[in-house]
Amino acid sequence: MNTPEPRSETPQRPRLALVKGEALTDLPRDLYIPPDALEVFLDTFEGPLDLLLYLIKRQNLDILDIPIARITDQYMEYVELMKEVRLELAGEYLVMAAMLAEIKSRLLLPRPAGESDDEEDPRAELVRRLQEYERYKQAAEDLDALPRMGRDLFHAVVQFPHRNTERPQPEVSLEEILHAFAEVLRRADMYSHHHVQREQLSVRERMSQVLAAVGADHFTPFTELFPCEEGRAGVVVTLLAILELLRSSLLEMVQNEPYGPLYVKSMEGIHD
Amino acid sequence: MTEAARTMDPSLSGEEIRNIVEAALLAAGQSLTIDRLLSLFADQPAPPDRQQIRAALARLEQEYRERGIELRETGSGFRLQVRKELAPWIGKLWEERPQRYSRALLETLAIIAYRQPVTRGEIEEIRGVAVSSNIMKTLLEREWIRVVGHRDLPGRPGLYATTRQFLDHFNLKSLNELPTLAELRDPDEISAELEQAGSAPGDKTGPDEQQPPAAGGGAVPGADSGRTLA
Amino acid sequence: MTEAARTMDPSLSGEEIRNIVEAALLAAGQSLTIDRLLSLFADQPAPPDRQQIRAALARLEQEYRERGIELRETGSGFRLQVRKELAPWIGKLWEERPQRYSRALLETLAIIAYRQPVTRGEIEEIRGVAVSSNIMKTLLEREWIRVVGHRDLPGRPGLYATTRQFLDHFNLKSLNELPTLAELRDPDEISAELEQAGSAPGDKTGPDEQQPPAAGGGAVPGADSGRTLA
Repeated sequence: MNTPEPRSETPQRPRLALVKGEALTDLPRDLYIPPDALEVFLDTFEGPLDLLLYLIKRQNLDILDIPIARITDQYMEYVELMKEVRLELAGEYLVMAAMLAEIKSRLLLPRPAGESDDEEDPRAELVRRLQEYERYKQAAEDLDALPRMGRDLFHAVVQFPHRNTERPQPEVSLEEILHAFAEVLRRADMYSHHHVQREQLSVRERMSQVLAAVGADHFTPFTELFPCEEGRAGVVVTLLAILELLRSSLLEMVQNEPYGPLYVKSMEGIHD
Repeated sequence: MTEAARTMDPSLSGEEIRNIVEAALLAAGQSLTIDRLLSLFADQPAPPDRQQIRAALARLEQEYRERGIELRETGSGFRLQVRKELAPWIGKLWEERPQRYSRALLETLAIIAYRQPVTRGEIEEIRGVAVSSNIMKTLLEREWIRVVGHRDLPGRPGLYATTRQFLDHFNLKSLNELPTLAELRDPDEISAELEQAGSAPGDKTGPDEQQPPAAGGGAVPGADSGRTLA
Repeated sequence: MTEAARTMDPSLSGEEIRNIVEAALLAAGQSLTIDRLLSLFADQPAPPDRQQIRAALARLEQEYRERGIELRETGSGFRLQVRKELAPWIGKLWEERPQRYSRALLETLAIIAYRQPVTRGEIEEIRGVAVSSNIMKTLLEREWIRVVGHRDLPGRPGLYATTRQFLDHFNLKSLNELPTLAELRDPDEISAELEQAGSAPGDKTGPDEQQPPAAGGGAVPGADSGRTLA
């Protein structure tokens, strides 16, 4: 269960099952393995620590009880095989091989009396790294076993057909409009000709109001266009607006008889 | 993987079928047909029949009657959906911050406000560039402008003017209260500042930031003097 | 639009709050925080308080206990999700099999999750091999990890940590809920045992096979487990 192999069901490594059958059981004894299979076999290891853990586990050994000489020999045999098959062999495997060789040699050398206590056991660092790696290897398996969105769990969702799709309207300030207008005028180089006057604006506004008030399909009495509550100034503005509209051919004015009532009508009806 | 399935009785109870149907409708998030629901049980030793699926759906319909969601049959099957009555609350999940209008739109609006009644062609002439139909559509939809007539020209172009809603929105009694450029300040000063603004767009602190608002119209022309117009 | 709101009592009943919370969680299709749920009631004359929202969630949790879905709190808030036990049926709704992740990716992710913040170099040191850029890219793109700072070393390497989305995806409320990491044995003890085991290369029988796990090494989230390494 803890062997690095595995996952024969892993879809991205379809050849693993074959290797599991041949390589993982036979390889340790007579190191023969078909070159293709070796490559796949090596792919199942995540690196030198993983391979080392595998060698230890396979013999059912405690990490603290590594028979360094034997494990080192096995490891070296694998590395030799790798070198034959894969020239691009990762340097990490060779570094580990060197480390193992060093530990082995140090263990084999007789220790000079007196200094043994100060010196750390050469296997300690290797054991520390193996342990450290193994706990995260286990953690990765635990993580993989957690219930996961899209695999074991699914969001519960319902439709929301009555959703109001109206978006809030952007805010605009008056000064933004003024600045926009100033910019237009500046760009159009019309600045000097178009000083905007209050009077002009009120006439323009009244033009819009008159146009909106009169229809194209019927005549509106001229006098109805003058609201009395506005007084003299209002009358002047309205008159100016009507004259401007007549001048722009936007209004039509008729009088059926001399001194009779005046009627206005929007010009657009004529063409319909 | 099918631990639950393995340890389960060959035939499923009504609750189990209801739970699976419920979970399927919620996981799918869209309508499922009865056939589709049946297919979930295809490899079951004793799969439920159509009648049992219908019973599960009826049960769900009943159980959700007092809840926030409801079971509905649509053209493409059955689905669970938010109750209409809850739309005012649930809609808030998607409430967006309003975006900003483009400069082109503001300029178009400004020209209509100050030069009305005006045709689209005239707006384009003043701006020097075409006015996109989208801009006119947006302004019309917002009911800030409307067509008040047509100019007697080929194609009879519509004449645009601002509306009552436009005045209301900006809290104006009439267009007279729109700020004027003269009110803003001396034209030369504006030009000078426009140049400055163009060269230092990041500088937002104008000398008149603290200035009281100009009289009349309630607008605050030029309070935001550092704004880049270019 | 606010028809329901208008005809309703100023303060909402427990059922109404529960229904709105339920509908919101289901309509959103993602985790919602309590604050977000509260905001749905923002313009209510008598909005519920945080306590009432919590009560509604507790009620939902209770009511769904025997159903096909469950309420779960993960990193980004509360969500309603299909129960794990029903995955064998519900998974059939989709043609494609769920994605599997390589051991290299899972180991990298595990080291980041348990050791964060951690540099890529530190990950490589633990794994004994280089971490492929593809793996980091995948984890970043899935938004399971992000760079939270830089170590003050030459090259200023990025420090990686997991995100809320990581917690959401793995059904976790916080890093505390990660499975316990196996303990490391005390280094002194290791040395002592190595001493005992001796340097004879063939000696297989260690005295520590049955020994209980050592204490210590609690530098990791949730290192309180009894699990030991073989």
